[in-house]
Amino acid sequence: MITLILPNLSSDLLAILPEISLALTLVAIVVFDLIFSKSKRFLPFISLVGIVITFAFVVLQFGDPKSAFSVTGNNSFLSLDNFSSFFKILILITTAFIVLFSMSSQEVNSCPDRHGEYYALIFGMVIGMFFMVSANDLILIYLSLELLSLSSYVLAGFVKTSVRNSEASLKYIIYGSASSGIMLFGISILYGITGSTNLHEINSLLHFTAASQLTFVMAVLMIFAGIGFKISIVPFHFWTPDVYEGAPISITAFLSVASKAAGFVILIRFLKITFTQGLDKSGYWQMLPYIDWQLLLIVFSIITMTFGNFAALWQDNLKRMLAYSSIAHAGYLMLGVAVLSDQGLMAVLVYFSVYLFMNLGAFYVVMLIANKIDSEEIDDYKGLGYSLPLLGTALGIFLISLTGLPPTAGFIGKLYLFIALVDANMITVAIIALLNTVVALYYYIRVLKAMFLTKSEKHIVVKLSPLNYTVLFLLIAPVLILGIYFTPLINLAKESIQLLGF
Amino acid sequence: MTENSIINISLAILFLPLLGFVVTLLLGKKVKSIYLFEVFLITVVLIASIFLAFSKLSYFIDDKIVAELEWFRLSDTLVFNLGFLLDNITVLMLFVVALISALVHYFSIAYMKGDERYNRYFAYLGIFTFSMNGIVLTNNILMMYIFWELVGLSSYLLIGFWFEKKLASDAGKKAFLVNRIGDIGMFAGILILFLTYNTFSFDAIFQAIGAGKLPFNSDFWLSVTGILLFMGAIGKSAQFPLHVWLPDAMEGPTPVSALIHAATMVAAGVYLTIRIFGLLTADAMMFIAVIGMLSAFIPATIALTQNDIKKVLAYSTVSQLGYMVMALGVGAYKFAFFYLVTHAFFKACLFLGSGSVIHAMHHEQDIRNMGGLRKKLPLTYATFLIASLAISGIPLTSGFLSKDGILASTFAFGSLTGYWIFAIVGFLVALMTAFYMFRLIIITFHGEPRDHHKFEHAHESPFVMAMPLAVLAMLSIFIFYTPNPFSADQGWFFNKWINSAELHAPNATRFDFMQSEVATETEQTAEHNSSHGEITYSEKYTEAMHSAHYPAMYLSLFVALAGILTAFVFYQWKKVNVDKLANSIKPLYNFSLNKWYFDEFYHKTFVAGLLGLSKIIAWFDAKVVDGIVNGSAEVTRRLAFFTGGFDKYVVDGLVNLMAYISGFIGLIFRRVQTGKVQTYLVLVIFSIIILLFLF
Amino acid sequence: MIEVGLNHFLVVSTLLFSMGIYAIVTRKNAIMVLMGVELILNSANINFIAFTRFGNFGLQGHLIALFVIVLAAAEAAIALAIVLNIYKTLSTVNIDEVDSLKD
Amino acid sequence: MNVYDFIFYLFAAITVLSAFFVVTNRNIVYSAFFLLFTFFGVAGIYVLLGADFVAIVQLIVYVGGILILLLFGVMLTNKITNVEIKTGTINIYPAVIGVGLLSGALLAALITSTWKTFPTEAPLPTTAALGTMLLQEYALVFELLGIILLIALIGAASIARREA
Repeated sequence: MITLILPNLSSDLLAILPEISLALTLVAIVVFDLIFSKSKRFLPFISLVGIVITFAFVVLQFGDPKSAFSVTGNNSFLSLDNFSSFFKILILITTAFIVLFSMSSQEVNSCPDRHGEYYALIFGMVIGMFFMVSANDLILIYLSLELLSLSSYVLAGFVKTSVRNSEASLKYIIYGSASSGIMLFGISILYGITGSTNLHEINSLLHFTAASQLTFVMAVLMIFAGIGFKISIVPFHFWTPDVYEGAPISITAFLSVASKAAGFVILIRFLKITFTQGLDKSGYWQMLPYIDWQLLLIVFSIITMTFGNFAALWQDNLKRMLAYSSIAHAGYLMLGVAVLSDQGLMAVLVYFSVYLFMNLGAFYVVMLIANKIDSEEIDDYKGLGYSLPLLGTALGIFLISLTGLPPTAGFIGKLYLFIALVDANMITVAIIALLNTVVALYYYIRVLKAMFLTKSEKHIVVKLSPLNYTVLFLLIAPVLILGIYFTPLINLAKESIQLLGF
Repeated sequence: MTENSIINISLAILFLPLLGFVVTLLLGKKVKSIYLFEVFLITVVLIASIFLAFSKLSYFIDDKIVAELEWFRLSDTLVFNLGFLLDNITVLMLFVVALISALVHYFSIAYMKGDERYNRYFAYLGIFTFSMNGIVLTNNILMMYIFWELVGLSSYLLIGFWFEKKLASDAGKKAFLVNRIGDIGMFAGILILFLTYNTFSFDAIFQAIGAGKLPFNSDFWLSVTGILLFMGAIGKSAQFPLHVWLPDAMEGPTPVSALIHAATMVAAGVYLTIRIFGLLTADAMMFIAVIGMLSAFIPATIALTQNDIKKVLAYSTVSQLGYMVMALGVGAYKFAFFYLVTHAFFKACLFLGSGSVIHAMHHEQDIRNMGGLRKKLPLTYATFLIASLAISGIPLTSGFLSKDGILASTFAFGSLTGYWIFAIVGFLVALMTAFYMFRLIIITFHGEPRDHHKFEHAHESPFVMAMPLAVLAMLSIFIFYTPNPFSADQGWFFNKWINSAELHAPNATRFDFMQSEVATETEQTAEHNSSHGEITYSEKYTEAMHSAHYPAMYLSLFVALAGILTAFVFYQWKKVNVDKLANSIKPLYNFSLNKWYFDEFYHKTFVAGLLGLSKIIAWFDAKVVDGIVNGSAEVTRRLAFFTGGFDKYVVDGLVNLMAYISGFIGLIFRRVQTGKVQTYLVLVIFSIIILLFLF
Repeated sequence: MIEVGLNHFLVVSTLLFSMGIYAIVTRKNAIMVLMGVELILNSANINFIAFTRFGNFGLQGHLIALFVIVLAAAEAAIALAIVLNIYKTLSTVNIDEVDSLKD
Repeated sequence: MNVYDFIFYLFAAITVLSAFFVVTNRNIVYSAFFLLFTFFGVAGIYVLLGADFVAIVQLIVYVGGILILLLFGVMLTNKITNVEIKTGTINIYPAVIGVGLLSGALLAALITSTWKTFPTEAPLPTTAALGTMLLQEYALVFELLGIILLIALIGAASIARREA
């Protein structure tokens, strides 16, 4: 006689409605692709419908934190808290944009007969991210991370005939499978130390462990290697520039925003749930001994942002430059985590929300221009500000925002980050980060200079469709509006920093 | 009329120019006549500001209207607000800005005709007006700083408007850089205030000071804070020793000079000092007075010998701003503002008049090539003359009323504290002012034309240019300020509209005559009625002012007339050979002509210092870095750059050096990006090992 | 000789892991690299099962090992597809020759 | 040394030695062949550890699936006429140093640490219990694996199939 260990299966299934609807959309895409193989142009719309429905489910869940698929007590597989809902919303917004990007991407449209796979794999990535942001169990984290990775390996090489695409794909899968292998080994050590893979359980078991510090650090570092690969922090970042440059732009944009967001959620959940003992009076996390966590994170973040910024200085390919800049941004985000407080967490949320729009925007403009001139070299952008004033100005706005200058949203992101740092008395770190933004200014300005201060005989005309205008507007508007009126975002972020079971 | 509608009107006044900026900039290329939209908007702003001033002064004359809106909140105690503060000074200042801005808009319609970036120009005027209104309206120092920078930016755009001219773009850059020096001080001051009081709001800061909370708990730091904040004013109001940018800024279009460098932006520094007057201690005021005195004196001596019509006016502006600052330093708060307003009108009139002359002479600015223009430009001449009389302080003009007040205050200050130097310098400068203004008039408008070709083609300006001149000249007459042409005391402007300053600095740190023990009975009740601060003018001070009034008046009248007379003797009747005189005091003359060698001094000291530093760096670069990099082409290029002209180096050198260093680091970083994925993985393994040993 | 215990198994898994890493970073042939990845996954699996056995952690470790095996199969399938694709476009499977994307 | 120990050393030797040949042999077909022994050895170790079901799965999936896949890969990417299918190596020296240090650190970490251990009991058959767990506690993970396999299928087919 089998005893029912999952007594509340129905409520658990209700709790994962967003994930279910994503999976159903995936299936719908595959089936539609098989049956109506002549009408592939409907696929993006099916995807968008799926995204909207999922979005509705996520929003309904917001504000009602609960755990699902629990075996005993609060040791559940999924934590459906506001924190995860917040990131799910970000991921869905990004996905919607990526679908819209893909509709006008020349790279994607060059393989019309594989659109079914394309959108199916995008949904594979989204499902992976959804599980990542709410996963509460190391094994679930590992598997969902792999789901995300497997889909993105394929998508990075989507245009099979393109050498760049294929190379990106190969490098990505080799680097990725090695990293995840190392991470799995780390997980196995942690499992050996505690006997559990559930984050909460590990936390309580770690209080009584006799494991040596070396073992513990080893396990943590190995797991960090896997997470660091996903969020591309130095020294686990090496794949980023090559893959970002090689992959189709729409996928690069997706990787640089959504996949990074999901990685950060894992990092934060892993740190906060597994390794904290509690909060002190002023809201800072008290970490378990063994490792100087804060120092570790600060070292990671400072190396990351410095490396990203300095390496970006030398790039002549805009996509590659944006890749390095996204590494640098990962460094800033990491600083928010390194504060080890809820305030720092809020800074991360705010930063991510604005990073989403500005980074996607930059990639979108690059894509529209690349569609026409088939190049991402900064040299080919000379005089574009005159021949394509709208796109030039838009790119200008996004780059200024990425730099973090007012009155754009990027400034707000940085502002909250620095406030969190200063509040935590990490003045030196804040100064280093500030100096870094100065370095960042150089390479962003370089693009603006090429576009607006150099003349070129070439006159390029890019015809934009109404869809392009709409997407561009949808991206610029938040960058400008959030730069001035950001209270709702702050409030939302404030509501979303609470992790379940903490 | 409610407070709400007042606030709504001021919101409109603030944002309409911004709307004009955006629309004009965006549609500038497509719609040729879009500038009319900007002109229309500024007219609306002008009407609104008149209406606002009227309502405020009629219905809410004793009220301070404050509107605040939460901008963002960091924690429960740390709230950043956006806010307006409307008192009488605010609305008057708004009116001045709106009026002059509108007149400059009209004037520019004709003056800038045919410029290829015509619409762009009006757009810039719009953003400038917006930023200036922002400075005037704000109730907290952070917002003020933001608008302060915006004003700096828009003035940079306007000065360098003809950026094809190297001088113009250099002047824009210089203005921007010099201003930045002052702004650093101001920013430091703001930081001190914020660290101490956790707020940016003027009122809250004043209240806290009144309650005895001081920065670092010391009077000394309160003085320092005041001086630091005042440094912003030194930059923006072109006070000594940062005055060097203003004359150069004359490279911009002349209407811009009238708007920015005569009436509004440079006055922003004075306005800032007025706003923070409440927290100034005696030491800080002394500092301000000395700066003001120097700024009044030095440029006045320079203006004596300049031959460029706009340069003369520029130096005179610095000098008159020095008056205002000095007035604030000696405690004549109301007169400082009064002079700010009157000076704005007649100096704008002078600048626009000079614009009219330059326009008529086909962009000739050297007065030695002018002469006799009186016949060709009668209206310009008449208005120029009225404004000159005003600036010289001849009775029946607004200048007489206000300048006389300042001189009387320095007199009173001398009698109260024994520092007579301010009064002496004040009268000296008044003498020089009258002299150089009339020198300008005589050489330009009187006598025989020197350049006949240009003279023949000169013609009176069209209506849109003449009208602003007439309006401004009219406003230089006493009747708009007071019924009594000899004293402002009974006038509505001085007596009713401007309130006395509220003082908040601790009693012990103030000048004796400003301490509150000697406040009179009535003023004490006034203190109880209003929740804020207390009134400055003690009985002692009033008395001193009173007794200083008549002597000062006669004396100032005398020096003004003496100055004018000398000018006539020198240039009209030619009784004295000017060249000979100049020759006989050659060193002094050259000293003045070359602007006290300020630019050269700065070049010799700062630039030479930087050059020396650069040589050291270059040496280091050659010996050490070169050895490492092994003579790459990059370094050779840099070296050539280092030894090259230092003019470029001052501005770009440090930036380039930093870029070079960063680039070098970047070069090392990119070495690891070999493109071979297995190499990357080896690096990852080594990183893990290193991290393992670190933690 | 000491009785065979947890440590013995851990030594085996560590050696397997190290050799997997070695294969990944040194072998030119992409398929060899994939073999290295399989070795790493196997070593982690040995860990899981050994810990389960000696720590008395229930059957969780076995399940994890099963999941990892399934995942390894999925990964190998995709990786081989990608390698074949590279072979089609570049006629080589030597990873060190695939380095056109670099600084 | 009892039988259990002997079996352990046997399997451990098979695993480690064949793995060593896998990573050092220059002929890739031989490497693949030795990989077979490694997988067998690992399966044997699983049995020793009382994981009967996992051992079976290891044999079926790894030997029957993954290894065949890898061999197919080898053949498809080499001209079949090549008698010796050799491949070179790169990064030998840094790799030896790095891997040496890493494995040294790992060994130190794993051996010096005190683990939670209990006396081992006689192993029980695990298949039924695993099946129950898989569909009860781990239902979610099970479903997720389904999606992963679907994605792997779509992805691999998408890349490998001939362009229309």
